[in-house]
Amino acid sequence: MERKNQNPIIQWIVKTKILGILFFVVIGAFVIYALGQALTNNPSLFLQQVVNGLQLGFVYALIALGYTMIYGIVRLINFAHGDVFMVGAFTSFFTISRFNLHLWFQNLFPSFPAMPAQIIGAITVVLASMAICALLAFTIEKIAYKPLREAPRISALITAIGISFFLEYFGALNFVFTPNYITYKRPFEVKSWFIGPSGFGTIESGVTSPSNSIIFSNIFVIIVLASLSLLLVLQYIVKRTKIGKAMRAVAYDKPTARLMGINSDAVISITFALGAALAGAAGVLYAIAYPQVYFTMGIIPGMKAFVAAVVGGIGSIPGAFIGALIMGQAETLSAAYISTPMRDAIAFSLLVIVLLIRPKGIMGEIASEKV
Amino acid sequence: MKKINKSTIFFLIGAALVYVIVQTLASLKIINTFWETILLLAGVMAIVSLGLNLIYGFNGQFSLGQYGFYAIGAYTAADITYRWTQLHSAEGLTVVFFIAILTAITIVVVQKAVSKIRGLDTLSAFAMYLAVVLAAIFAAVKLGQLVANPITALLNLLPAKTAQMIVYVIAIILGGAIAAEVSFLYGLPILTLGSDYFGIATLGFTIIVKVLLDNSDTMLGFQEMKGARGMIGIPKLTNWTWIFIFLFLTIVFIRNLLNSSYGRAIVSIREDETAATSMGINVPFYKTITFVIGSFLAGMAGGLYAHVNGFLHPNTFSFVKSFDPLIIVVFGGLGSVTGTVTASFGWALVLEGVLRLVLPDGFETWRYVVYPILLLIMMLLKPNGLFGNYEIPFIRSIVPPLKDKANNEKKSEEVA
Amino acid sequence: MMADNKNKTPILELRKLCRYFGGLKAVHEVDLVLEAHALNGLIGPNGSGKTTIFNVITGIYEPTAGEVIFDGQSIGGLNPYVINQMGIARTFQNIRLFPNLTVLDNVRIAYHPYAGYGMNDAVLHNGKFNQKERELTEKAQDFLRVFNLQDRQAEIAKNLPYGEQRRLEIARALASNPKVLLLDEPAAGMNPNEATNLMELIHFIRGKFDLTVLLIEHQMRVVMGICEKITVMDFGEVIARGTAQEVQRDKHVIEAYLGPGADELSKQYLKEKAK
Amino acid sequence: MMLEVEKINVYYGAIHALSDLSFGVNEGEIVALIGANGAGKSTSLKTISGLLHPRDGSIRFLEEEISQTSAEEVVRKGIIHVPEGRKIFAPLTVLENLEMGAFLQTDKGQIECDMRNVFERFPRLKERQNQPGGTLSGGEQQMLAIARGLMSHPKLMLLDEPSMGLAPVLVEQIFEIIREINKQGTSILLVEQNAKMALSIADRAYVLETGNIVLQGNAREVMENPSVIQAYLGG
Repeated sequence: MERKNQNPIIQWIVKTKILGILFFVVIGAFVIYALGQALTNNPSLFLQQVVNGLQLGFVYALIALGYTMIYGIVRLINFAHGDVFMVGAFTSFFTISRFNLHLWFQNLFPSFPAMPAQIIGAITVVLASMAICALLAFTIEKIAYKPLREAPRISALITAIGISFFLEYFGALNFVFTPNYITYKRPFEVKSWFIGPSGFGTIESGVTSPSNSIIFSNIFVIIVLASLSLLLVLQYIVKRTKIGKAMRAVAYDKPTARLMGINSDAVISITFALGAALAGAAGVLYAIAYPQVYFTMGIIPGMKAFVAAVVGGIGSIPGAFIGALIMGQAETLSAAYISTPMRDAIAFSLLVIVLLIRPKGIMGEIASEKV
Repeated sequence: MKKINKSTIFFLIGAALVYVIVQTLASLKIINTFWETILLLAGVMAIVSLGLNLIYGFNGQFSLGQYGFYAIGAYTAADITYRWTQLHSAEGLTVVFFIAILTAITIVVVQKAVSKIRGLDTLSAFAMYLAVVLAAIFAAVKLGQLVANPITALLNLLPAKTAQMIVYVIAIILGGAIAAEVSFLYGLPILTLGSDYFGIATLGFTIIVKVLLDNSDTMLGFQEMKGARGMIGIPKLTNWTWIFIFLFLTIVFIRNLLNSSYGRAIVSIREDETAATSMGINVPFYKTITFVIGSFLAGMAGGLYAHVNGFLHPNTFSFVKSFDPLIIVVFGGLGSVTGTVTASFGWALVLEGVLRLVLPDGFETWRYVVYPILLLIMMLLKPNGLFGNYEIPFIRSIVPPLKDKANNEKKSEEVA
Repeated sequence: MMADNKNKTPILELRKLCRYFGGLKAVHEVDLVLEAHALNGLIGPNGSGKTTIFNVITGIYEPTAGEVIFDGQSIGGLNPYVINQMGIARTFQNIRLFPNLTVLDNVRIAYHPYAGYGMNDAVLHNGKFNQKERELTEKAQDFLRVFNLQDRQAEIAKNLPYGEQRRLEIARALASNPKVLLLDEPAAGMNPNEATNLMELIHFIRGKFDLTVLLIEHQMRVVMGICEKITVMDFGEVIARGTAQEVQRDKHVIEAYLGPGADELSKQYLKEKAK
Repeated sequence: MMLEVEKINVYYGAIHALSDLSFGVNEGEIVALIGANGAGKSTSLKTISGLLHPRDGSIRFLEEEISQTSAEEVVRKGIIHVPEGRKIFAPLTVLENLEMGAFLQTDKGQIECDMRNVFERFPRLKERQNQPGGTLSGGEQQMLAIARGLMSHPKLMLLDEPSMGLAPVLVEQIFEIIREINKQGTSILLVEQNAKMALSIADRAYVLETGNIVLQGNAREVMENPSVIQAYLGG
C-alpha cells in the first residue's frame, strides 16, 4: 500500500488544487468578460436589466426569507411555500376587484389627497394578504407538519409536496381561483420615470422615452421600499423581540430551548406564520409588477426563491436576501443576453456552482459533525 | 447442485402468472387500451422508482434528480428509434453507441489514474473527467458517423421487424447507459454535499435538463425533438411483454445486488456513514456506483416510456412531476422493493385510472385535489410507508442457519 | 497469523500529534507508542481528548500537526476506509452499529473488503458467489460465536440489549481483520460484573487474533486488570503514563479525577486497603 | 421531600437506562449524584426535567406528579435544568441567552433586577454581554449557563457536570458559586464525575452505577466510603 506521490508535478497539482480552481476561473473569467462586454456595448440596456433584476430580486427575497426561516427551525424544505405566495397574490386580487379594499380610505375620506390615500389603500391590501397567508400557513403547519415532527424527515417533505399540490389544484377549481390566467388590477396607477444622459423626467403615456436612458416605475420604488421595510421589520422581530430570540434559540438547539420553558411548538407555528406573511406580501408585489395571476404562478418564483435561500446559505436571513438579489440579476441578465427560456437553467447552474465552491451557501456556516 | 429455493419457485410462478393473465386479458380486450397503457406506465414508473429506492431508500442519498435521468434516457432512446424508423438511418444508434462506450472507457481509465493520486480534491478530479469525456464524445461522434452507413446496410439485411426490435432494445439500453454516464459526471462533485444539499443539486439537474429539452431544437440542434412543442413520430414499440421483461430483470437484478456483500455495503452507508467508512467501506465509491445504477434504471425506464405513447414532451419531466417517484418510494416504504413495485402499480391505477372513473362528470379537475388529500392521510397514518421495510420472501435476505456444533468447533479453530 | 511478531517493535506511533478545533486544543502534542501485541489503556476525565485521538488515528479527523505512523507508514489524513483496510479497526463511544440490519449483516459488512467476489458475480448469483458468500457468512458466524452472539444472528441490531450491542460492535470491528483494535469505552454503561467479563473477553481475543489493543476508558478500575500500560490524559495532553499501579498513585491523575486535594483521601484509602 | 423520584424506569429504544431508580431532594439541600460515564446520571436529570419520560414510576415535585409533564411546564413549576456541555445558544449574545433563561418571566422590572443581580455575581458576563455566547471560554460559558438557569427563579436547580472540561481553578470558582446559590434558597441536584468536589459541597449523595443506586448517605459518609474511590480508581 505505498501511496506516496512520487511525481512532484502531480504533488503540486494536488496541493494547489489547481485543476479545480482553473475550472472555476475559466467559467468566472468568461462570465465577467461577457458582462463587461454587455456593459460597454450598451450601458443603458445593461443598467436597465440591473434595475429589472433588482425589482425581481426584492420580490424573491421576501419569499426566500420564509424558506430560510422555516428550514432553519424545522429542517423542512417547505415546498408549499411558493403556493402560499400564490394564495397571497389571489387574495389581493379578490380584495381589490371584488371588495375594492384598496379604495376604502379614499371612499371614507374623499377629500384626502389622492396619492397618500392610494398608498394607504395599497398597504391595506398587502396587510390583508399577509394576514390570510399567515393564517393559512398556521393551519397547514398544525394539520400537516406538526403530527409528523417525530416521524422521519421525508414524511413531512412528502406532506409538503401534497399540500403544494392541494393548494394548486384546489385553487384551480372553477369556484375558487379557476384554472385561467387572470389579468390583475393594480391598486394604484403606474407612473414611470426615466433617468439618463438627457436628465430625469416623467414618461407620459404614449410618449417614447429618450434613448440611452433607464426607465423605472413607481412599481419598482414600491417593491424596493416595501421589501426593505419588511426585511427591517423581520430583522427587528428576530433580533430584538422575545419571540424572535426564542426562534433563534429553538433553531439552534430545540431541547435546550425547551429547558428554558420555551414552547417550541408555538415558536415553530409562529415562524411558519411569519414566513407565510412575507410570502403573501411577495405575492401581492409580484402580481403588481407582473399583472397576471394563475394557480401555478407560485411554482417558479417559489423555486427561484428557494434556490436563492440555498445560494445565500439556508438558515441565514441576510444570506437569503443576498441570494435573492443574485438570483434576480442572474435571471434578468441571462434572459436579456443569453435566451429567455434558458434563464431557469442558468439559475440552477449558478446554484450548483455556488454549492461546489461553498457547500453551505454564501453566508452559511460550516458546522462540523461530532463523532 | 444447489437446490432451488421454494421462495424462488413461488416468485417465478407468480411472475409468470401475472404476465400470462395480463397478456391474455389484454389480447381478449377485457383490459382495454386505456387500462393497458396505465399498466405500461405503472411498469415504467416501477423501474424509475426502484432506481430511486436504490439511491434513496437503500443508500440514503436524497435524490430529486431521477426524472432528469429518466428524461435523458427517454430522449436518447427516442432519437435512436426515430432516426431508424423515420430517417432509415442507424446514425443515432452508432453515434450514441460510441459515445456510451468511449465515455465508459475514458471514465474507467481516468478513475484508475486518479485513484493513484493521494488527496486529489473532487473538483480537480471533476475537471479532469469533464475534459477527457468531452474529447471522447467528440471522437465518438466522428466515429459513429463514419460507421453509420455500413451498419444501416447491415441491419437492412435483416427482416424489418427484427431489425427494428434490435434497434429498440439497444436504444433502451443505451438510454440507460447515457443516463448512467451523465449521472456519474454530475454525481462526482455533488455527492460530497450533505444530504439536503444533494437533494437540491439533483433537483437543479432535473430543471436544467427540462429547460434544455424545451430548447432541444434551437440550443442543442436536435430538430427532430422539436423542443417545447414535443417530439412526435416515435414508434410505439413498448408493449406489456417488454415492460414485463425489463421490470422482471430489474427486480431480480436489485434483489441479487442487495443480497450480496455489495448490497450490504450500500445499505451500511444509509445506516451510518461514519461507521461504514470506519469498517473499510469505500463510501464515495459506493455512493457513486449506487447513484449510477439508479440513474441507469431511470434512463432505461425513460427509453421504455418514450415508446409507449410515441410522444415525448418536456413537461412530462418538469420538476413537479419529478416528485412522483419520490412519493411512490416513500409510499411503498423506503428500502422495500416489494413496497415500491406495489406502490407504483397502485399509484398509477388509482391516480390515472380509478380517480378518473370514480369522479363524476364535471369533477375531473378534482382528481388532483383528492390525490394530495389521500397522500396526506396516508402520510399521517403510515409515516413509514405501506410496507415499511417488509419484503416478499424471494427478495428478503435470508439469514443462513448456524452449522451443527461439531463442525463449529473445527471452524473456529481455523479462524484462530 | 503472525505469532512471531511479539517483539517490541512499535506498530502504531503518534508523534507530537495535535488536533485543534478553532481555538480549542482538543489534542496537543501527544506522543504515544503502541508496541505490537500490547494491550494498552488510554484514560482520562470527560473531554480530555481521548476520543479525538481515536478519530485522528482512524482518519475521521485530519491531524492539525504531528504524525500518525502505522507499520512504518505515515497514515495521517488518509481516508478512514483505507486506514481500516490497512489494519486499524475501532468501536465508538456511543455505539454506532448499523441499527436496522441484522446482527449477522453487521458483521458481514465489516468483512466486505475480503468478500472475494466481484459485483458481476453478485448480480448473477453464480456459483462463485454462492461459495464465497457461504464462506463469508460462516466466518461472520464464527466471530459472533466468539462473542456469544450466535443465537442472535437474525435479530435486528437496534433491538439488542445494551451489553450485547457493545459486544456486537467489537465483533464487527474484529471482522474487518485488524492488526490494531481501538476500543472506545467498551464497558461504558455496564455493571461491574459485565465490565469484568468484557475485559476478560478483550484479553482473550487479543491473544486469539494476535491483536494490538488500545482501550479508552473512563473508569480506571475497568482497565486496571488487563492493561499493561496506561496513558492518562487531561485537557488534551498526556499527564502520566506507566503501569496501572504507577498511574493509580500519580498525584496528577488523582487530582484530575477527583479534584484538587484528593491526594490525601487516596492515600488514606490505600492505607486502609493495605490492612 | 421537595423532589421525590420513585422507582422510575427509563428506556432508550431497547436499552434500559434507568431501572427502578429512587432518590430525593429535600428543600434547601445540595444533593450530589455521582458515578462513572454511562451510569445514568444525565438520563436521570433529563427525566426529571421532562425531556424524557419514564415508562413507569413516579416523580413528584412539591407533592405534584410531574413524570409525564412536558419540559416547558416543568420549568414553570420551578425546576431548571442546566444541561451537560453547557448548551449555550451560541449565535445569541450573552444578554440574549440570559433573556431566554427568563423566558417565562413576564415582569420586565423583575427581569432587569435579576439581570443586575446576575451581572453582580458574574462580572465577567457583564463585560461580554454583547458577545455571541459561542465566543466565550469554557468557564465563562459554564457561568453563563448557570446564570441563565438562575434567571427563571428556580426552586430546584439540576446541574449536569458543571466542572466538565474546566481547569481546577475554575472548578473551584464554579462550586463556590453553586454553594452561594444554594445559600440563597435554591435547592440543588448536582450530577458530577468530579466526586471530591461534589461531595465537598453536598449535603447528601447518591452513587449511581448502570442505572442503579449502589451507595447513598450524607456526603461525609459517602466520601469516606472506600467504594467511592473504587468506583473511579479501582482496587
